[in-house]
Amino acid sequence: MNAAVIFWGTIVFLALAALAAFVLSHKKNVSNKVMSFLLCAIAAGSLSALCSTGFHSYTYVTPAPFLLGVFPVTFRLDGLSRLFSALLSLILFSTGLFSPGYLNHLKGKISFGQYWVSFFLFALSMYGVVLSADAITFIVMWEIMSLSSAALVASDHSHHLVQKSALIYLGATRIASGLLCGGFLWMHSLCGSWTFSDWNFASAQAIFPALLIILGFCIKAGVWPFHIWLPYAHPAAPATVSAIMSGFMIKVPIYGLVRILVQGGLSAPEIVNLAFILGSVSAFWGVLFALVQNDLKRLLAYSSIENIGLILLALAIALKARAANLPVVADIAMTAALFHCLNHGLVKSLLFFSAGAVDCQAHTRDLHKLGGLARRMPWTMASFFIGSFSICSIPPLNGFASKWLIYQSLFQSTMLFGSYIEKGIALATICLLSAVGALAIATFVKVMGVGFLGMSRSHAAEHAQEASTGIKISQGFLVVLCAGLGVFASHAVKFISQLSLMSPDSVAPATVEFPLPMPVLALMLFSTCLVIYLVFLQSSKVRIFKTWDCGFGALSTKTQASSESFAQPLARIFRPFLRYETNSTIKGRDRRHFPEEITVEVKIVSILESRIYLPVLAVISLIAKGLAKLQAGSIHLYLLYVCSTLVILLLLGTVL
Amino acid sequence: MMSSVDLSVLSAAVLACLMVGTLHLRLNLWMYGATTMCIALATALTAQTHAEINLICVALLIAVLKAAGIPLFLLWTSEKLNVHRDVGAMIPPPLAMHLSIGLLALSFILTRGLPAPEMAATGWYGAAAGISLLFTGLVVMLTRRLAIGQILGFLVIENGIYVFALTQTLGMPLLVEMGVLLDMLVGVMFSGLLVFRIQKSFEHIDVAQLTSLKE
Amino acid sequence: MEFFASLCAFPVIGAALSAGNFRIEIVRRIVIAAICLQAISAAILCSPVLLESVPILRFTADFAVDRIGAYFLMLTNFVAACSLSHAPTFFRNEGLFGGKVIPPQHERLFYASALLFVLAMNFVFVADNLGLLWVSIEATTLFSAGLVYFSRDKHALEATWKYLMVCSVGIAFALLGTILIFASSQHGAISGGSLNVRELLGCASHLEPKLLELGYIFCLLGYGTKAGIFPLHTWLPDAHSEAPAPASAMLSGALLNCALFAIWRVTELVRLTEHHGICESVPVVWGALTALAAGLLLVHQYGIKRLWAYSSIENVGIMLVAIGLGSPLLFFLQALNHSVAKVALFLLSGNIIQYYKTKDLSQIRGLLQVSPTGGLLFAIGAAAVTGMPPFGAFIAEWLILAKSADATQGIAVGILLVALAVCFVAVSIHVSRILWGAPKHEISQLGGFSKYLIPSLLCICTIVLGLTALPFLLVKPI
Amino acid sequence: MSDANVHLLRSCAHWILFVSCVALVPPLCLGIIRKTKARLQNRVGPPLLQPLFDIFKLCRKGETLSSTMSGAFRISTVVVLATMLVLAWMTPWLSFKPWSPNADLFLIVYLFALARVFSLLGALDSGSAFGAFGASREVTLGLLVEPALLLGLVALGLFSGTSDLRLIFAYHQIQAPGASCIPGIWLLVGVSILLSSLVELSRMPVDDPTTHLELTMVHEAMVLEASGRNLALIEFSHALRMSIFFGLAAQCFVHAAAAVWRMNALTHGLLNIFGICLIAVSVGVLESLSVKLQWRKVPEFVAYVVSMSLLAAFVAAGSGVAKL
Repeated sequence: MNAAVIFWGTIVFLALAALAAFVLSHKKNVSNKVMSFLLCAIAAGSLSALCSTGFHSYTYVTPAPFLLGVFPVTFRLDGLSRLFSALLSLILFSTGLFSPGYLNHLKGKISFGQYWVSFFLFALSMYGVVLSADAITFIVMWEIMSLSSAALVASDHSHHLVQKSALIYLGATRIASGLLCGGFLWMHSLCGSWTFSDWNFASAQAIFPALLIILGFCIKAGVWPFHIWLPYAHPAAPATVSAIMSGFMIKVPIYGLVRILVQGGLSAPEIVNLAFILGSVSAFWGVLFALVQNDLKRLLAYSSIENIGLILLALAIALKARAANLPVVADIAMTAALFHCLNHGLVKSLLFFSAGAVDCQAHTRDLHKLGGLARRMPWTMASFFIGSFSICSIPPLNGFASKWLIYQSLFQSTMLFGSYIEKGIALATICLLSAVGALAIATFVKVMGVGFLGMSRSHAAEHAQEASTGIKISQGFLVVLCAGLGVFASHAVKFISQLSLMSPDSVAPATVEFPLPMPVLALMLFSTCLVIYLVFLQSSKVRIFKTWDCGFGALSTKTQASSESFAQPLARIFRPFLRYETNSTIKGRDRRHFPEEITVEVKIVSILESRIYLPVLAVISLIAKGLAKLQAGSIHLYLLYVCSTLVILLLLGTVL
Repeated sequence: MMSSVDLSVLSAAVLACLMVGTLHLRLNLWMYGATTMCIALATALTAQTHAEINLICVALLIAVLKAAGIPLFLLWTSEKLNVHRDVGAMIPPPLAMHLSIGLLALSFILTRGLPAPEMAATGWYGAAAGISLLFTGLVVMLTRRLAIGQILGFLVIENGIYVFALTQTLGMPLLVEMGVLLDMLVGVMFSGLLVFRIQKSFEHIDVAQLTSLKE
Repeated sequence: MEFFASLCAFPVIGAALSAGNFRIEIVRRIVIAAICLQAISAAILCSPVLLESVPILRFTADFAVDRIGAYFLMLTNFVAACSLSHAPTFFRNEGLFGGKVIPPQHERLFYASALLFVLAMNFVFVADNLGLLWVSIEATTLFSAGLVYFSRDKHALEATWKYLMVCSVGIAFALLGTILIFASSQHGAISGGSLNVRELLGCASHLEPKLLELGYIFCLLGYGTKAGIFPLHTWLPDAHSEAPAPASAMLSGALLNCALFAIWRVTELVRLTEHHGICESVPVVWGALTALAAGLLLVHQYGIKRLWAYSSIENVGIMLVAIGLGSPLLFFLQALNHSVAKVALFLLSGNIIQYYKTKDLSQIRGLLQVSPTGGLLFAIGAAAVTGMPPFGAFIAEWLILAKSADATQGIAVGILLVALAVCFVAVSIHVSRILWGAPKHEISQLGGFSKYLIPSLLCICTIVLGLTALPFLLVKPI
Repeated sequence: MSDANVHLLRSCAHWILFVSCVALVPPLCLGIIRKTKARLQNRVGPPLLQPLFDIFKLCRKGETLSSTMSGAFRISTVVVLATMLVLAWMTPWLSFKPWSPNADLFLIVYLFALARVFSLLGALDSGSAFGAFGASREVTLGLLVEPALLLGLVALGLFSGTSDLRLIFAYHQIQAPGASCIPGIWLLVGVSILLSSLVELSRMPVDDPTTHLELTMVHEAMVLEASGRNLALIEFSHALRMSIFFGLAAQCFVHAAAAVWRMNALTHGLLNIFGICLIAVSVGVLESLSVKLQWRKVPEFVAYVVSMSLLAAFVAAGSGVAKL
């Protein structure tokens, strides 16, 4: 059992599956069940293969006929790639469980043939990226990943908005890969090799390629201020796709950062500080905008931005600590980053699955139309709630464990860093993190309360049914994983920290302890709950009556808090960031006392989009228009171009 | 001192410059014919001084095909389409003429830098004449609006290049020379045919109005 | 003699037969047979160079073919074979789809001039003499003008006239350049001078530098006009969009290569002298700028074939960079991948235009709905031509970028990366609009799979080029 | 008598004492506050343990649930109380406590968050507007107060070189080779914990628990739909939360004092209880003297608290003795 087996087993099987889907799609009978089963089987197979390979690191180079043009495909299977491909396998497996039940409600909207072909290619390319050991393999797989995911985002391409989102995503990801190519080529001209392990970022002139690479990765990961594409792409895509994109694909850049920059020994303070700033800002920015969203999946997308920010922050702390020669802190931060990748991957797919279940049962993702699902879809509610608790890092779930590690690394660096400025920054970051955590709580309490509790706000939500069994199973699977990783965090942390991530071939792998008594805590909480329930509530006489309405008669859903009104006090506080505006108009005779119609409209402007990105695009298209003016159609003009070019060339000839 | 070859090519250049001055197609074509005759003469003289047998036949070919055939063909075309003068140039003809005379002077300056040819009889007079013919041709192509005018300009350019070749390198290998000549003839024939089609579909041959294909 | 026979026989006979008035169906068969035989015989002709390690195969004093020439000869004939064997289907469908019916006479003429055009292009690669090289390039202009002129309407006339005039002036400059090189060879290097490429290469260091440099500049300008480098590209979009699809496929897939090949011949010569500064930095930077300009020009496009014309300009820029880097095989690799993908795209665009009865991009929507196969092939072609992996063009462009990065042409690399990104985004905007959504009016599906036969073959080729070691065999000598 | 038995006895005594404190101190705090307010208003006021009697009374009543409620409502009450009990067990709010596992300060803060989340869900479950008002304000206060609390505890952790509250508040910490500013830090942190507890528990000046206009209320609005045993559990857990906060504040003050005057464990424990009562009294005084802040002004008020604990944290980070 070695890298070759994993490579062939996974990649080739996925390729074959894609081929099968392609062939079947011409007969117009692609069975979602069969395809999902294939997906589950392959994911489970690769997972078991991964587990059976032990801890050694293999490198595998494809033999001569299987080349990418000129270059061999080289793979490296070590702790890092094991971790990520295991996560990918888990997510793919649950997606396979989830798909058949979910895709049914897209019947007629999307062509399943195209969907499955691009889906399998997507899965293949993601495995390829996290297994790749050199720049060529990496960039090839990376581009396939971008193209196939864009195709998946555009699955339902009859809507104009979906097309727009897919194009924005394509553009963003192409810019990212352009920057990456620049960085890779630069590194190649510096180090004369395509293999990541030969690249050394410690040298002074490697700072510029490092900058290009980190920018490219940040764009793909949706880090502030490059996160614009993310809130477009996730709502547009089917839930399965957004689950994988948000759960794994935006972690792939993190993998790249660790594999290339961290293991390449990056220590340039400029880059590290840049990563630190970007990470903390996007953690805050993401959660802040998540708070004021009303589309369920858009909100989840923003929360992904927050979590990616946290991960990047942890990475930056690790690099800082390594540069300051504090290996203990560095190991804690590194473990925190990767553990958070794992947790967020699982949790976010869980949340997107639940959102998808809601979408296909209540036929809407708009929080203004949801509500009261708790009584109709208890399973979905339960899994969504647990996912939300975990992403709010509520103990004893896994979200808390990784958040605690991040806190701990900051705490330690506050104590151990030499300079007072560093201490101060670390403290301020602790403060920021706690604020981010509280905002996340606010956001997800809003979703849970407005989306699932209370009265239904629309007819569709009124008549939603519980999702199908497959969906429930997939959610349950992920819930168990989340809870397990939370309760047995100490083992997970020790395992991850021993994957020797900071430097791939260090002799003594670090060990990070997770001292919190999670199992005891969970046990205590559970048993206390049980006791209290049995002692007090079980035996109490219960009378069902309507909610208190101040004697006005039946409450309507209008009197319930909407998602906007719930978020309003917080949005007010952060008005300058959000450009938060409410303009309310009251119609009616003597408006204050006898209102007939009251409309309140909340406006939130994304400054980056309106102030930076759109103007830049406008400038580019202006240049293009100007250039097109040259093609004016007059042949005399064209001949003049020839003559003037001749003159220019002759002048150049005299110069050179 | 100035050899007779120089004299003939220079007169060709001057004739071409004068040609720019008028819009009368017939006159233009005759003057072009005269220019080309001068060039044929120059070729013959070179052949005689260097006893190059194949230059003789090149000279003959030029005299027959380029100096007589092409002008007659174009003349016939313009008669068929009954266009007798260009509909007007981008810049007024006298100005264009002075421009090309100025360019003639400029070409003397430009070609001074060129190393003296090894074997050809004549020095930079020939080169200057050739370059100035090239310039003149460009001026014609850039200023004339009629399709025929542009063909004429192209022919002048081609003459210039030939003169340059003749005076700098004593003519190119015969095979190449033939190929060039053939290509040029086919080109002129094809563009003449195009001129007919243009007249047929646009009711004019003013190429400055052909601007429908653009961004 | 057998050299001329094996190179000229089939095109000439085919042209003669197709010009003669047989029934059009027979003519179509004759043409396909002729072009395929031509490809085969050319392959047999250069087999020693391709298979055995013969560096150069000399036929006569002025005709010889070396390795790179042989590669290009193969490519050109392959492209021509693909386009011309698709042409009959194309013309048949023209009639079927209720577009205007084409008089058989025009079609015959088209085939005749196309075959002669191919012949001329073949001579570009076997001419071992700069003068003859020039002659054959000029000949390609004349014959291809006949193809552009095909539909005989106002636009076609305008395009043809511009094509003819701009290219002829450019080519005239190239002739001057050739003469200058000839003159430079007379200065002591070779008594009486010579245009023979081998002789010139042999005594490159003795050539008179000033004349040589001048000659290089004029040739670059002249052949550059034919290749469509940025400010000289003006004729290219018009000609490509007005010619019928198979013709534009040949123009873009074969003709541009010929012009660039001519530039390579001269560059190769100048590289050997000690003043080779001009033939390195100038083409590299100019090529990168061309690619960038083409990318920007792609942004606001209205014609489906103009789109691909501009993307051809972009690829010409990249190839020019490869030439400037002095690596013929990278140049060929890029040309190969570009030609294969671009031919597929032009042929498919022909089909699309027949479906929607318009070239206007704003009218073409929902191809995936109208014809999934066509949509898939179109997407593959677009991805391939914009240099996306796993298609061949990616490998070629990556190699070129890497080489120029190692040659410390940092600026060029930067410009190229930007250009590639811009091109991809622009193309993907247009292509996604073509593919997605629903057609604006009912589209009638006509014709069988035959119209997709050649394009799908070519798409498979691009994937093979990207995913197998095929390029490896070519680039090994680098 | 072997010392094993002595040890056993001592731990039993610990447990009994602790459990009785958990049962009695919370109602006592409430009682003291009410008593003080009554006295300051020249009333006799209810007996000190009245809140406890109220809770017993409520437990005898049945509860009324809304028809729109899902299971979440009752579950939330249970979970909140359970969390509070676990917190009471883990947090060193009393100097004499039986054995408890690692009470990491981040864990403690996030356990409070757990309780808050569930109370919010309970409030939102009925779909009544009041619950939602209360919830959205509570969540806002939570955002404001969490950094203050966390930083306060971090400040303590920084100079103790650990994030485990058991060690931070351990008695021997006082004799730690600390700089002179340590009592200052204790004081600062104590005050900031106290003030943030006022916000967290939605008492004056942030919110008036006794007002009758539901729109202005936070906690009372949230529990509007609760009744009977449910209400009893909610009230008790609220009171327990209050006493945990007061206990932490008192601990800080006592440690500040202990850094100056030596004292043994017994006096320490007594001072701790006494401190809690004293804080309750002072809160009562504050509530009867001060007026409720305008809602918009609350962030400013909390800003002071945050800056206070930030200051404490900076000082601690500066003078911190790094232990690992």
